Amino acid sequence: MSTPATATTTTPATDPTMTMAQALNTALRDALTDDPNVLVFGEDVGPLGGVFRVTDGLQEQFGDTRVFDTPLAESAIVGTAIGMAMYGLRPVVEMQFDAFAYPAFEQVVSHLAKLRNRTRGGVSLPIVVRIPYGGGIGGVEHHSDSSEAYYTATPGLTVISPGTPQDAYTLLRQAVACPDPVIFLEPKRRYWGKGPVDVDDPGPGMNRAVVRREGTSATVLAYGPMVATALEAAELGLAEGYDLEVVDLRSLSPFDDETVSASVRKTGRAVVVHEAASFGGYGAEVAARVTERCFHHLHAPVARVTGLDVPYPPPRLEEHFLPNPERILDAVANLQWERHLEDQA
Amino acid sequence: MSTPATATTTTPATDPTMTMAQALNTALRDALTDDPNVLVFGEDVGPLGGVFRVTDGLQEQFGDTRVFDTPLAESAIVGTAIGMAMYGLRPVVEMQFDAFAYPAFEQVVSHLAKLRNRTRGGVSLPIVVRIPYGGGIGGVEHHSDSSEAYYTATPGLTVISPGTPQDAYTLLRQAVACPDPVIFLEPKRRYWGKGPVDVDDPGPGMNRAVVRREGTSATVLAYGPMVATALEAAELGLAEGYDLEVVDLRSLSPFDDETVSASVRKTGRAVVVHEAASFGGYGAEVAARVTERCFHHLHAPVARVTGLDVPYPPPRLEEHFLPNPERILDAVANLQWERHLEDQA
Amino acid sequence: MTGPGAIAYDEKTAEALLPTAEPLQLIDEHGARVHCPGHELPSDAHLVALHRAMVLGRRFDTQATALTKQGSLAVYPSSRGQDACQVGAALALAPQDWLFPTYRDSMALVARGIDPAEVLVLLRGDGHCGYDVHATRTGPQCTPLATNALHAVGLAHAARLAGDDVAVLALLGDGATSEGDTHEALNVAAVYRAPVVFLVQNNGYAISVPLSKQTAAPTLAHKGIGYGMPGVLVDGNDVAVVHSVVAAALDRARAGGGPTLIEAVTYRLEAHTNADDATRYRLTGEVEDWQTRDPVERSRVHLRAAGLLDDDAEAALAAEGEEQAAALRTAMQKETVHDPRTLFSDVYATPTRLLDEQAARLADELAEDA
Amino acid sequence: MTGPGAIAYDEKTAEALLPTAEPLQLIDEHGARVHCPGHELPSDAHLVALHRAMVLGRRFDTQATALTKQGSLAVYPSSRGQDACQVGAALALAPQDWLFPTYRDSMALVARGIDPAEVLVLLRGDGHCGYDVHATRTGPQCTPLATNALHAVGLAHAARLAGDDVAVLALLGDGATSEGDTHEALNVAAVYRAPVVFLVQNNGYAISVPLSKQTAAPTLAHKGIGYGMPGVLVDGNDVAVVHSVVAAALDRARAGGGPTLIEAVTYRLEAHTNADDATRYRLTGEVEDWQTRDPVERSRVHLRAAGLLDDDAEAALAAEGEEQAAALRTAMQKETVHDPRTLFSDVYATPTRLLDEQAARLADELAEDA
Ligand SMILES: Cc1ncc(C[n+]2csc(CCOP(=O)(O)OP(=O)(O)O)c2C)c(N)n1
Ligand SMILES: Cc1ncc(C[n+]2csc(CCOP(=O)(O)OP(=O)(O)O)c2C)c(N)n1
Ligand SMILES: [Mg+2]
Ligand SMILES: [Mg+2]
Repeated sequence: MSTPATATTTTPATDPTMTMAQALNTALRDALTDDPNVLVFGEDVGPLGGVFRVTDGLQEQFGDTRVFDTPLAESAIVGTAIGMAMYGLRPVVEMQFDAFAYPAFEQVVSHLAKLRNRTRGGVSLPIVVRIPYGGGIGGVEHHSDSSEAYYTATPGLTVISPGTPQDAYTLLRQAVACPDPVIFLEPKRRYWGKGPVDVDDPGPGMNRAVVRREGTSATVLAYGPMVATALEAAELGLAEGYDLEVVDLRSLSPFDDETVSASVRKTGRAVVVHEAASFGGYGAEVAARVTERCFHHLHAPVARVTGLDVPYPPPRLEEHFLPNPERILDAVANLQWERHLEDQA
Repeated sequence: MSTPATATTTTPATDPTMTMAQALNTALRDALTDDPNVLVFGEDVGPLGGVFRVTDGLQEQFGDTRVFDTPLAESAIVGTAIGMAMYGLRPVVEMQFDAFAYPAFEQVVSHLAKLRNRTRGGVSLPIVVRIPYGGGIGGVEHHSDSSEAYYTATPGLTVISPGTPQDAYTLLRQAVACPDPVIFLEPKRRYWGKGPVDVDDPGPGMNRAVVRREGTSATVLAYGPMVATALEAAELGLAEGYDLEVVDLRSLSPFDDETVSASVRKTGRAVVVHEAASFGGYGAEVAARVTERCFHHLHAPVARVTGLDVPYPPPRLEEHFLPNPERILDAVANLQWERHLEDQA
Repeated sequence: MTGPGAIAYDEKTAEALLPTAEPLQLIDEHGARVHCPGHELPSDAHLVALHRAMVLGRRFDTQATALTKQGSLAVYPSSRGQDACQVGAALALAPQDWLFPTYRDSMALVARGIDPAEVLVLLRGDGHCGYDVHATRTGPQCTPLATNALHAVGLAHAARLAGDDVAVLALLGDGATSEGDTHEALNVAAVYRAPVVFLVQNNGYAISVPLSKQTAAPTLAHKGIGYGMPGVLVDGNDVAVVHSVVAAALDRARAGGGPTLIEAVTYRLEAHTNADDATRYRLTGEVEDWQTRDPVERSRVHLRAAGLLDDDAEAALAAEGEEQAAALRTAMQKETVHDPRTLFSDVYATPTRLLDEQAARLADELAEDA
Repeated sequence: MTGPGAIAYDEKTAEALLPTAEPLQLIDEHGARVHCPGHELPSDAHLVALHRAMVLGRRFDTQATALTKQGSLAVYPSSRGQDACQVGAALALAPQDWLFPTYRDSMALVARGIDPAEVLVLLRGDGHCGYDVHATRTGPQCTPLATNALHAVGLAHAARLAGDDVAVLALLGDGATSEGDTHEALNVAAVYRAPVVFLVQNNGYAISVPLSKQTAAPTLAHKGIGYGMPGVLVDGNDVAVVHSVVAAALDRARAGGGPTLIEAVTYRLEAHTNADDATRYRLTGEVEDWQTRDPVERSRVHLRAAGLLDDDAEAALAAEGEEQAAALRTAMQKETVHDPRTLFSDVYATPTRLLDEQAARLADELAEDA
């Protein structure tokens, strides 16, 4: 089923702020304008403009051979995108919701991720698979999955998730330009959040993490929907005496060890946050690699603040499922500060 | 394509040793005998007895309504198993190879894993999905994937992998008896390995890890195909002065923290081993949770010895991809023993 | 030719799997009886019962839409316009039969006798499934498209193995027919000769995508022959023909005749859900056009002409609808208690240690907050 | 009826999508010419070229099987018996056309002109794909069943968008037709009117599973109508009819006529692969029966009768085959160098730091070992 589509598109040009949905829409528009090989297709992306309106107005502007509705078949969407890319096109496809990308899983894992390698570089697949993911929007079951772990565990895929409208624009443009397949995870609960967007800002590069807030007490590692939550925690943390550093991972795979390790070595403590369940979740990788690289700088094990290890709950219970600033601060408070005091003493 | 099917079935009764394939075959036979609701189906499991002969002779013995070939459609195999389980049956289904389970991913993640929860306990799905997994058999592409991370990241699934013929028998019987869906990962390169099997040995319980070899220097955490490799490393390690403890995880999810943490707290060092790629792999979860629980006992970060972060290579290169005893011992050697010597000094 | 790949088949039998050129009808758009070879008009009592269920279904649907506008439901996919499909099909089921519905099929569930408040649990956001699947012999309202079709086939096959007198009905939308799972379900059902009937409610759209962009087939019913099962095309706004054809297919299934694919041509009068903006993709006049073919009205006209419905009966029916609607409003006004502890129940038969730990942590949090 | 869900279609046009009752033939089992309405016998020169390619293909296949027995190949799925399908189809392709084969289609690849040694790279275990996909306009030999069909549709659609004179041929087995991806590919191809042809080589088995357990359809070609595309049934052991029907379908596709589904009834004379034990599931006499219908022999008899082949020509052809086989043996005897560093190349366009680290570690290991 679809979901409230309250995002609308405005011409951005010099508009200093826009919603994330608008930023994505603008990125697609600019990509379609700049490169005639870019195509946008998926379920309901045409006249409807997508259930989240991210493709709003694109078919009207670019015609129905470049922006079009597909039959309702996700494996076909990814599978035909692969064939099109083999012929030189750059498809940007939309999976309507996280859980509805699963029918395409075989095409993603066995072909999309591997074809460059399988053909010894003969075939590149510059394909972007856009997936609105995560919860917090009151969606019924199967509309709020955080499925990033399935993709980050798959070599050959690049997995990106923006946390701000600016990154939504910049990262999507870079994903479209990327010669490799990109799983582009859009935090649907942030579609309507506003922020400044400078379309000319190249950012630090698609595969770099950024420090969103400098701090000294501990590093909070977040991405996508949780970046805003982490920043909120940092603000609230001040009152509790914590000066938190917030790192927005942006590129889930490949991982920017440099930026992350530098931050954790500096603060000596880390919390990784995501909506997905804890067990086997992406946060395990983050915790493991941070520990591998910063073991002797760590005063406490890397903490994980995650969704519960249960299927995503119905809307009326989701607030208990989702990480929030309080849980992040609780985790921070448990980072063995006694030892810190001992050190200081 | 299929793969050498050199396993054959013997009547096991009092046979003190059998291959893992025979042990699995015996487990299925005994399960079919004991419970008329047990069904076995999948691709080529009937007259052919499965490409690995794990279902050899079962159709002959139990008839083609209880053991049968399905059309070639993995989503259908899992999806229909769900419907059958809703009617009271206990399907044990076979996916022919790891990578050929991907077409069933949506049924596994959105239904198999979640249906009990979605129906508030109304629907139980006592289904076993048998998946021969991993490499080392010289298989062409798509025949050697280690796909465990996809399943362990999914709440609601129980994920089991036997490392010995005894466990193959015991765990499969327990999986069939389990009221929840079990992803049963069979290490295909160990199908032909022999070991003693006592069909009456109840073992420690399906969700328990076991210490396969006691030791004091460091804990090697392994499962499925890597248990034998870890034990080999332990033998070789003696010459290098290491007395390794080897823990066979058996139950990937749920995880037996008790057994694992006890071992790591004792040895103070840990290496987790698997064939799957490192990044986002199951070993990340193991490393993260061991660190969370044993941080102050650890002399070094938990090391990961894994397959390379590349698509599974062609047969002639797989030896370089796969973890082996040497790599395990290299990892052990890097567990910051200087500090150990300092402690002793 | 002989051998495993060459199937000997009889051309006549094969042709019989094709649908008729025009959708089958028993009652035409003007409420008049039509002769339909092989299908009988349901009995008077049945026709009245079908009408009653449609009126109540329609009233339920209207109420649910109203509740959604008031913010009581998270989302509501109305089935207004598909009343004849949903009611005709649901009432064709014997009590022991099973139904595998989608999110769209609220009216079918209500017609099956499931408490309307339980039907809305999913859509209100209170739970994933509001009714007892086993007691109602009804699968959960299914959102991942076409996946329910496979569950239906599996259950049907199990019932057949058990020798039980059970048939199964799977509901699908026109859009869902494009999914691989629909194909696998149809194919496996035919190979197993499973006692299952697939009813595709072709309401013209999959959200915004019209059928012409979904398939190039003459009709969806033409898919049947490719699986070796009959494909039947019916007027989905004629409750009599839907009921009669679905009942016949269920009987055939029960008797070991194998599955049937039925396409019911109908129309979704409302937007996809309350959150959808149908003006973006509908043609002008389209809705109005279909409104003139309202299935409830058609049935009413027919019953009135046949002397099976009079003012009194209509008034009584309307009153019954109002009563049900009022009950539903009351039920929906009650704030449901959502115990966060239930988050952890029924993930596994026995909670894992991991879940126990998380439950304890959540309990602490809640205690602190309180 | 009107509206989005009601497709107006012409019954006659729809019926034309159905296959003939008997598989089309141009040359019968005795090598005699058969009249086949709408299809011409290929020219003499073509028939000779087809025969030549079959003889060479058969010799290649025999050599590959022998090499496998000697342990030179990791696995070999022989296409012996399917020679007419593979050669007839491959030679129907124009140079600019694309082919999306499966693991079974070695003969088709050789007939397309790909170096036999490159064809065997996958099966020898040296690499995942031995030939240049773009230069040969041939997708990698595909193991995940039916997945290649979607790549074919996508590429065909892209070619059409570009206005290029390109058609695409997707090869599938009978078993693969049960997969959801086959359905999605057929459906999307028809909706897009993509210039693609689907050739199902119905060789009677999916490993051990006979077609009767794969489908209940009259024939697989009967699936066409359910997608709105012609379903054509041909004798897969008649190279003339396979070639002629595939060529016509490719031309139709190129001209904007949309996709075609072709079922070629044939037989896999060998086991599924060298690792398979076909005695477990074959019927007695089955193989012998099909051996009498050998496609190469049929073509030979026809050409001899037609005066298009004489002893000298046969001897020359045999010699050419031996030469090719000898070259293949020599190529396979050469030990390939497998540089472990290539493990890390082409995972991403630019190697990641993670891969660089692992590559460095592996280099150290190898240096130590050396
Ligand atoms: C596998 C999957 N993909 C996408 C969706 C999102 N979605 C929900 S309803 C819908 C349209 C369904 O159309 P149809 O099958 O005709 O049913 P209708 O809504 O018209 O009853 C879509 C695309 C989904 N629920 N499941
Ligand atoms: C998705 C998938 N499932 C299962 C397999 C394992 N498998 C390899 S070949 C084969 C049989 C294929 O039969 P068919 O399509 O008739 O082709 P044929 O081998 O007869 O040419 C199977 C089941 C696979 N390769 N891919
Ligand atoms: Mg619809
Ligand atoms: Mg076959």
